[in-house]
Amino acid sequence: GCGGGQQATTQPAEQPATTQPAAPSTPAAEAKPQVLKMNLHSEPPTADPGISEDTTSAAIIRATFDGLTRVGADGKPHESAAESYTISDDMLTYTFKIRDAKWSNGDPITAKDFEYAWKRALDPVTASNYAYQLYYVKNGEKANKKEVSLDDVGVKALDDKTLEVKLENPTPFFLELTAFPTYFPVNKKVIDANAKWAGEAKTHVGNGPFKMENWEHKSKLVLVKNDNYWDKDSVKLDRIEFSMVEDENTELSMFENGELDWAGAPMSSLPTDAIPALKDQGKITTQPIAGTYWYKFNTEKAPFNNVKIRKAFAYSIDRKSLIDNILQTGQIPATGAVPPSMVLNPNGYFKDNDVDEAKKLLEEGLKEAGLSKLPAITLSYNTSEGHKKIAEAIQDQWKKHLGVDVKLENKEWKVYLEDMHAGNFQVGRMGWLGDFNDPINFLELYKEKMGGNNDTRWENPKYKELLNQSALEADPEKRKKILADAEQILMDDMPIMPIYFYTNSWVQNPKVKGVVIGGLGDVDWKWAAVE
Amino acid sequence: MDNRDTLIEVRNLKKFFSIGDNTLKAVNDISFEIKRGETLGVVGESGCGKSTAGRTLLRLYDATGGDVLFEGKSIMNLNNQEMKAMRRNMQMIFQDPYASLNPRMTVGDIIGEALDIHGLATGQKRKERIQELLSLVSLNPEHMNRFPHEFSGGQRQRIGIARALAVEPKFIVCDEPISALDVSVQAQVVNLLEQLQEKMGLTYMFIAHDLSMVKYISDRVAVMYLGKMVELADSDALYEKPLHPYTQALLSAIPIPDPEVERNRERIVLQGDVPSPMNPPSGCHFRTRCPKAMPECAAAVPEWKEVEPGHFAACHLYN
Amino acid sequence: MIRYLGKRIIFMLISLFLIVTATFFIMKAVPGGPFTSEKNVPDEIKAALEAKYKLNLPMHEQYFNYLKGVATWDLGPSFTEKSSTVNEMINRGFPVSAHLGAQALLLAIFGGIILGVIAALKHNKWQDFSAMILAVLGLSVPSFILASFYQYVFAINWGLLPIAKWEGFSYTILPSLALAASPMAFIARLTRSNMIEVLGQDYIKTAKAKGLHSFTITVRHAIRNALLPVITYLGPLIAGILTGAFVIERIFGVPGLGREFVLSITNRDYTVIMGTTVFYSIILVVMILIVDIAYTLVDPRIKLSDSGKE
Amino acid sequence: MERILDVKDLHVSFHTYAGEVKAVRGVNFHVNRGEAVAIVGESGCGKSVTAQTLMKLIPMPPGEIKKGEILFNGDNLVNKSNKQMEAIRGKDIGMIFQDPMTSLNPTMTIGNQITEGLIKHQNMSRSAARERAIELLATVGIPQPEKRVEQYPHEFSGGMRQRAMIAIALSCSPKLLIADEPTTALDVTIQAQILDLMKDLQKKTGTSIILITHDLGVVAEMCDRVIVMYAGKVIETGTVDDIFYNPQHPYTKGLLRSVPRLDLNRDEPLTPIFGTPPDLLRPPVGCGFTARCESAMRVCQEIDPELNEISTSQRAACWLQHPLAQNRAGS
Amino acid sequence: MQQLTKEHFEPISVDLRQAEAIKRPSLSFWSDVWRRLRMNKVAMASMIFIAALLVCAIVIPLVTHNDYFTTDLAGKNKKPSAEHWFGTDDLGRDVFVRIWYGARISLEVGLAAAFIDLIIGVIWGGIAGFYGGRVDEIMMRIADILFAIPYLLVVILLMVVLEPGVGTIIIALTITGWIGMARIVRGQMLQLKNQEFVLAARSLGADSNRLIFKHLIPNALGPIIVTLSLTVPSAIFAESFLSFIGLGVAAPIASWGTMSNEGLPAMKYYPWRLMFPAVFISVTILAFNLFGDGLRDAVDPRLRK
Ligand SMILES: Nc1ncnc2c1ncn2[C@@H]1O[C@H](COP(=O)(O)OP(=O)(O)OP(=O)(O)O)[C@@H](O)[C@H]1O
Ligand SMILES: Nc1ncnc2c1ncn2[C@@H]1O[C@H](COP(=O)(O)OP(=O)(O)OP(=O)(O)O)[C@@H](O)[C@H]1O
Ligand SMILES: [Mg+2]
Ligand SMILES: [Mg+2]
Repeated sequence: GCGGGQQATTQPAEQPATTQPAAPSTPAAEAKPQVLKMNLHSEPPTADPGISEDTTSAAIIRATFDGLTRVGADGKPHESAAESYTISDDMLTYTFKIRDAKWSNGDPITAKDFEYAWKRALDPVTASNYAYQLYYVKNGEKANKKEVSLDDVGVKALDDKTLEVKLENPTPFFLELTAFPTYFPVNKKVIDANAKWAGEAKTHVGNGPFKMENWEHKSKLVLVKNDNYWDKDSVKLDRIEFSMVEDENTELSMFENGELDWAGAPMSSLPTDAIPALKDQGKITTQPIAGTYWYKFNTEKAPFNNVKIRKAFAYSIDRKSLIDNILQTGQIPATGAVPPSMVLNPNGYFKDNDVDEAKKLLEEGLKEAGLSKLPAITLSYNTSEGHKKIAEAIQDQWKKHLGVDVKLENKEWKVYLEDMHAGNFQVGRMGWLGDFNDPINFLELYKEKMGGNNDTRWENPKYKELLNQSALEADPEKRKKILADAEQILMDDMPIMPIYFYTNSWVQNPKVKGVVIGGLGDVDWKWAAVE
Repeated sequence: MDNRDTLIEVRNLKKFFSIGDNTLKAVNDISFEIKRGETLGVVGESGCGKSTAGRTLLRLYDATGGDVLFEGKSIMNLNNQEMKAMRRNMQMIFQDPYASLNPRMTVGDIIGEALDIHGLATGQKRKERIQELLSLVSLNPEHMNRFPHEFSGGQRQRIGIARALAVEPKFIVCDEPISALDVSVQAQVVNLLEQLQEKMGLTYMFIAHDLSMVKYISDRVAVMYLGKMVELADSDALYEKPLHPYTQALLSAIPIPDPEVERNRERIVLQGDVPSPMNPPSGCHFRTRCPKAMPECAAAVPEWKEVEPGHFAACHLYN
Repeated sequence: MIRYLGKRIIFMLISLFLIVTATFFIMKAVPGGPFTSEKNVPDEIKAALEAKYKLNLPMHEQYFNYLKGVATWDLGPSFTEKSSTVNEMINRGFPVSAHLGAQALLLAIFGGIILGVIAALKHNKWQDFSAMILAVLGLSVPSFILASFYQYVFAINWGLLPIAKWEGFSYTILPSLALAASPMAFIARLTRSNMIEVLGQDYIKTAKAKGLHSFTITVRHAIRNALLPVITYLGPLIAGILTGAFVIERIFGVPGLGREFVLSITNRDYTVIMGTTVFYSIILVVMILIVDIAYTLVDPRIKLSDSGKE
Repeated sequence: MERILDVKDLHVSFHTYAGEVKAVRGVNFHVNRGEAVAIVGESGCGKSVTAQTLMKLIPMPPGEIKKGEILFNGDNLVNKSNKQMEAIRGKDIGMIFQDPMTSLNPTMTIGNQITEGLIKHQNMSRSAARERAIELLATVGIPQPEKRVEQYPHEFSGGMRQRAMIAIALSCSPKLLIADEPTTALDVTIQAQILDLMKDLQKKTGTSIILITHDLGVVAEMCDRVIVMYAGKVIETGTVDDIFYNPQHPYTKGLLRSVPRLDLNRDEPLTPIFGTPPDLLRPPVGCGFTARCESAMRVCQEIDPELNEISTSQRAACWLQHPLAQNRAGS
Repeated sequence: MQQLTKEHFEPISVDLRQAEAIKRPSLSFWSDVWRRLRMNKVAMASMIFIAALLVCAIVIPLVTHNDYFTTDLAGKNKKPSAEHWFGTDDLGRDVFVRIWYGARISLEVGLAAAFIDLIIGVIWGGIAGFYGGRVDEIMMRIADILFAIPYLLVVILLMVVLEPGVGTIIIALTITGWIGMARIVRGQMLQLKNQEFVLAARSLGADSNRLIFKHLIPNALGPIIVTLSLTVPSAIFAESFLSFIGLGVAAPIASWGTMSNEGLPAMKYYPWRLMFPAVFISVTILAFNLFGDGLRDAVDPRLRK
């Protein structure tokens, strides 16, 4: 999750948006091969589902592999490689029936391929960053941490066509997870034959709607329709040609020159300065995604060890104007931590741009802290034009609204991360993109004081208690209430100051239809078409 | 003349340069002495090692071998401090009046540098001393704030002389002090050098390739060829009765500014070029151009010996 | 000659060793590692990752392993690009960077020399001033602005050339132009001042006295001598250009080695950092040697020997 | 006698930062066929500029021929275009420069430097030109010319380089050879070789020679006539005997006196000419030598004397030649 | 022609001193340089431009009613107008004022970096070239090695060690910046150290320090000045890169380099945001180069007449 210098993670999500349903294929479309020209922004680090961890890789993998389920245009997981499934009453055992289908090299797809793939991802030797996605499977975590043998992991091919999965806890979103790359099958024969199978088009074997035809590293990647795919009739595109141009201005220029069918999210972004013009031309498409951009306070360092001062700072920001003038792509002002797609309290927890309240709070806070005037504050962000602009604008707002002198400080991404994790900051920018579509994914971050992603040094026993409670609560409504209470605490103590909820925006060739983009920003071209 | 004591004694002085993998024997085993108040002329073709000999003698180059005694004291083993003190005794005037004056320093600073280094005078005294030196070499003392480029060649050479005189040396190596000057100006400088010698009892080693000038100024003259000394004698003796074939050729090659003489003159025109000092011929270095070369010239290096009283030569003809 | 080369090569190896060592320890001293990320992974996974890439070994062992890798030219796997080894990345990226670099270099050298020669021949005339203003502009406009400007004018406005990507000759023109600007300007200035100096030399007068045409004199007598100092400047320049230019590669989407240099550092992709540095250093020291040898070819006076050259 | 070259009232200036340097200020002289003429004078008096102007080799700008005629075989070179000059340079007029160390291109073989002119002027093929170059090197006394043509200047000694220069200058058998201090940079023994060689060649080919030097010994040895220059002007001309035995201009006299002779005694001081030549940036009014002249008169400071005929062969520009000054000439 | 009389032929005594009088006015080295420089119109124009730039950078921020940090989101990306001479940027800040604040940083960094490069490069190159041989070999190899270590890495390390700011930028710029200067100075030293005036000073007993700093380096000024005029632009560019990484001055103040970086993506839409800083950089660098060339000519004694 990110907004930062690094790639976002993606996962199946609810409520994906599609670019209009694809029209049924017409004879005219068949006459000419349908080719989609995309830009990947950067070289996909891998095309191996087991070790993929970034948006770009995930996009390619989603195109060339097929999970047990696949998230459709409606945002719901549908059976895909699995023909059907059954769920035990305790919701702890899933049994999938694998569809008769073939790998792109003609090998049959069996339940064993799934078992192998999952165990491989959990095997510490594989060192998969995203192995934790499989922790929901029984003993998944333990096996990954070498506490038990891989044989004890709760996934088993009962026969060639039946896969039985045992879970650690009842996990309501497990079906969705099976549409996530880490859960995708891999072909053992291929891997055994060549450990570097996923690095070249020639040796890459998948079971998805497309197969890899050509991969010139750093330069281009070509996918073509996979005739061995079980649902090949739904696949309209004959080819997807990816270029790899990092520069966003160049990408947009290529789009405007007709060399690309798409520019901007989710692989890349649109240059901010181009947005007003694009908006004027009505070309831009914007879609919210599950992510929050926030500033973190170091709650152990003065003056932000005082909650009122923290609140004053948070309330005094004019989020709307930032969005309208700087971000410009329909982001939503964030007055809570959890993004709208999984919202707990649609009204937010405080008022945007509440300068009067902020001033009052600041005064009280200062009194409490025994200060007459705030010393200069340092606001940190990681090096990037976008973060810089927001920081500059907020700096000016704080100066205007609270009369505070704010120094800006930017750092190289990894240095920044180390400093944040080490508490080496006063106020620092961060963001979070959901790994899955549940508020817990956001709230969990601040559960433990020294938790890996907390950074704020904030801890609240009540908050912790509520989160623990929510894990045991089976009733979704009650659970939501508990989580909302927790979010209320978070916003009362204000260790983080939410700024906006992310959106994805892009421009596209109007002829392109049927591209599915999930609520977490994941893209699927299975149903795409160029008319 | 002989009652004068020896000021400088040079013993088997050698200076080799290594160029890549080769050794260039620029000065190869020369020995001579210079008496107090005397002028020793050194002549020889370009590249024969005259300047190198002069510089090595002053320890501007580190000698490869041999010794130089100043008033009986070896200067080769002095440490930095002692050497600095010794520099007050021995100075040098350089060949090129254009290259030997730092173009970015005023004349005053160029001369004053010597005073600064040895702490001889500061402030007003320094200024007075500089002006005194300028007058001594017949330059206008008011010119001390000017830059070398504002002076003519002869004047510049006089600045160089003033610089050398600033430390009141006893011995000066004049390395072709006049060859870069016009004929009409050369005499100015030579006269000045003579006057100064008389006034201050200076001792000169006068390097030049203009033999007429060397004869005029020197008491004794040494002839060098390819790093070796081939002849050394009183100047009159040398010019009247040169022993070494090279000296003979050299003398006969001097063009005489008199058409009548020139028309009737028999000259020894040497054949061939000066061999590369990198690999000189075996035996006597001169044998390849020598009109009187004999077989033994190739075999052995001729001995440096006193052929007549006070007249040294290194040639197989006199063995 | 052989002895000289032997000595130079030993020096080169010592330099390389020092570069590798210094880079290794600086790299380790820099905060953040390849697995530092916004979403902290559990410690166990981190440990597994480190074990996989042998980052759990003591520093000196990592260092010796690395030296061994360099010696056997096995630079290890990339941390971020899981499908590639560093050797593969260099093998892929270098030809592209070298192609682009070679073109830019040719342009810079020929363009720079022509500009410089014209300026010198027309010393203090308008041709001289325009050539030098052009040259100073080349030095004063950063390459990223130039690159975007070319894109805007030649590709977007006039549609003459492709905007980006690397798929054929027409794709190489704009990046080469952008990359060549600054060295071209530098070479032009250098050539000009050398040319002016050479044109004042006596042998030019000799050539004129032979009745040669001034063009012949320029080409046969002046340029060659004027280029000697330019050659010394070429060593580091060639190394720098051949191994890629990050900004240009990024803007034009060129799959070269220059991006690797920068990205590996921001990603703390240790093996790639070391690999590209070693590679760059090798090219650098080899180029310096080649330039020294080339110098002796152009200038017959100079012999390859230790003290003969300055 | 046929005049191969006739220079009339030549004025040459250089435009520099500091102003106009009037390097040559009205020079008149001529050269007959087959004759060797010396130009002598102090450094900076305009010898080289005059010589180079003859071939129009002075850099323009900053140089400029302000006035005058250069009649070569009756043709005025001043009006010739660069292209026309290229056809004359090297072919009809050859030139040898002062410093053999810098006058040859260090990066080109000696052979190529000789053949260039041959190919250009004689339309020779490359191989024929090479043959000829070898012959020429042999003529100027370079041993093993076949091997030497392939060598570079730095592999030659100073004397050999100067011989190579002579070979270049003579390659197309020019009618006039201008030698600008050809031996100043060389040693006496080598100088003797070169002068011998030049004399020999002149005898064989009948070429006219202008020899520039400030070494009066060389003049005495080589030349028939002498032109003495001072501060951009010719102040005296005559045969060698005239100049050496009957000099008229105080400068010429001073020049002759200041040269030490081998028979000079050490106790007698030399007689230099005091002072320095005038700055040609601001050429003096009147005679340029006035400030250094022991017999200067008031008129010298005001009016520049013209060349007066002393005898059929000798002319001098000095007020002492004026009838009104005759009585003072001796004093 | 004037009638000549007997009086004209009266002898005059020649004061020999007078014959040697130097007719030109006495000028110290630098005043002579200045005199020659003044005659070079291009160099003078450049110098005046640079001086004007410095004055403006100091004065304009003091007198204008706009400031460099106040954002006006509603008034962003405005075209140049009477109110905002150079338009506004994407946060509605006045580009004109930002240019002058930027000038302060860019000029300060450019000049300071050039100055420090000069000092280190001259000392390093001077010593290497003067002593030659093994000392030279080792010193120049050290420079080569430093040159080959990835710069970005060094900069990131620096960022951790030092506080960001102009000082840090200058340190980062000079870590490797001096190498070029050292190379040039070394080459000059090798050429100059065999000149006779050096030998002359040596024969007077001058020590190495004196030789290097009083005799050799002043004579290498020409190439040093030219190198220096190339150092200024590279420092100005490098500053924007370093600021971007986080080493430099903190936003919202921005150098010219940073402003052009930010303006670049807006080239198509709001060209003034790129144009003004880019033009200022180019013209300034042009001025530095032309001035450097002029100064080089002016300090070269060979060209002096
Ligand atoms: N620093 C040096 N390094 C290498 N070789 C040198 C050096 N100085 C002089 N030589 C060589 O030593 C030899 C003697 O040179 P030196 O300067 O002493 O000759 P010279 O007799 O003074 O000649 P000239 O009359 O031209 O001044 C020459 O071959 C010269 O090339
Ligand atoms: N290119 C030039 N620019 C300016 N002045 C010049 C130029 N060439 C020559 N001069 C000036 O013209 C004058 C005559 O110079 P010239 O070279 O003819 O003297 P010279 O008699 O040949 O002296 P030397 O004996 O030193 O060769 C000198 O004052 C010189 O400074
Ligand atoms: Mg010498
Ligand atoms: Mg001359």
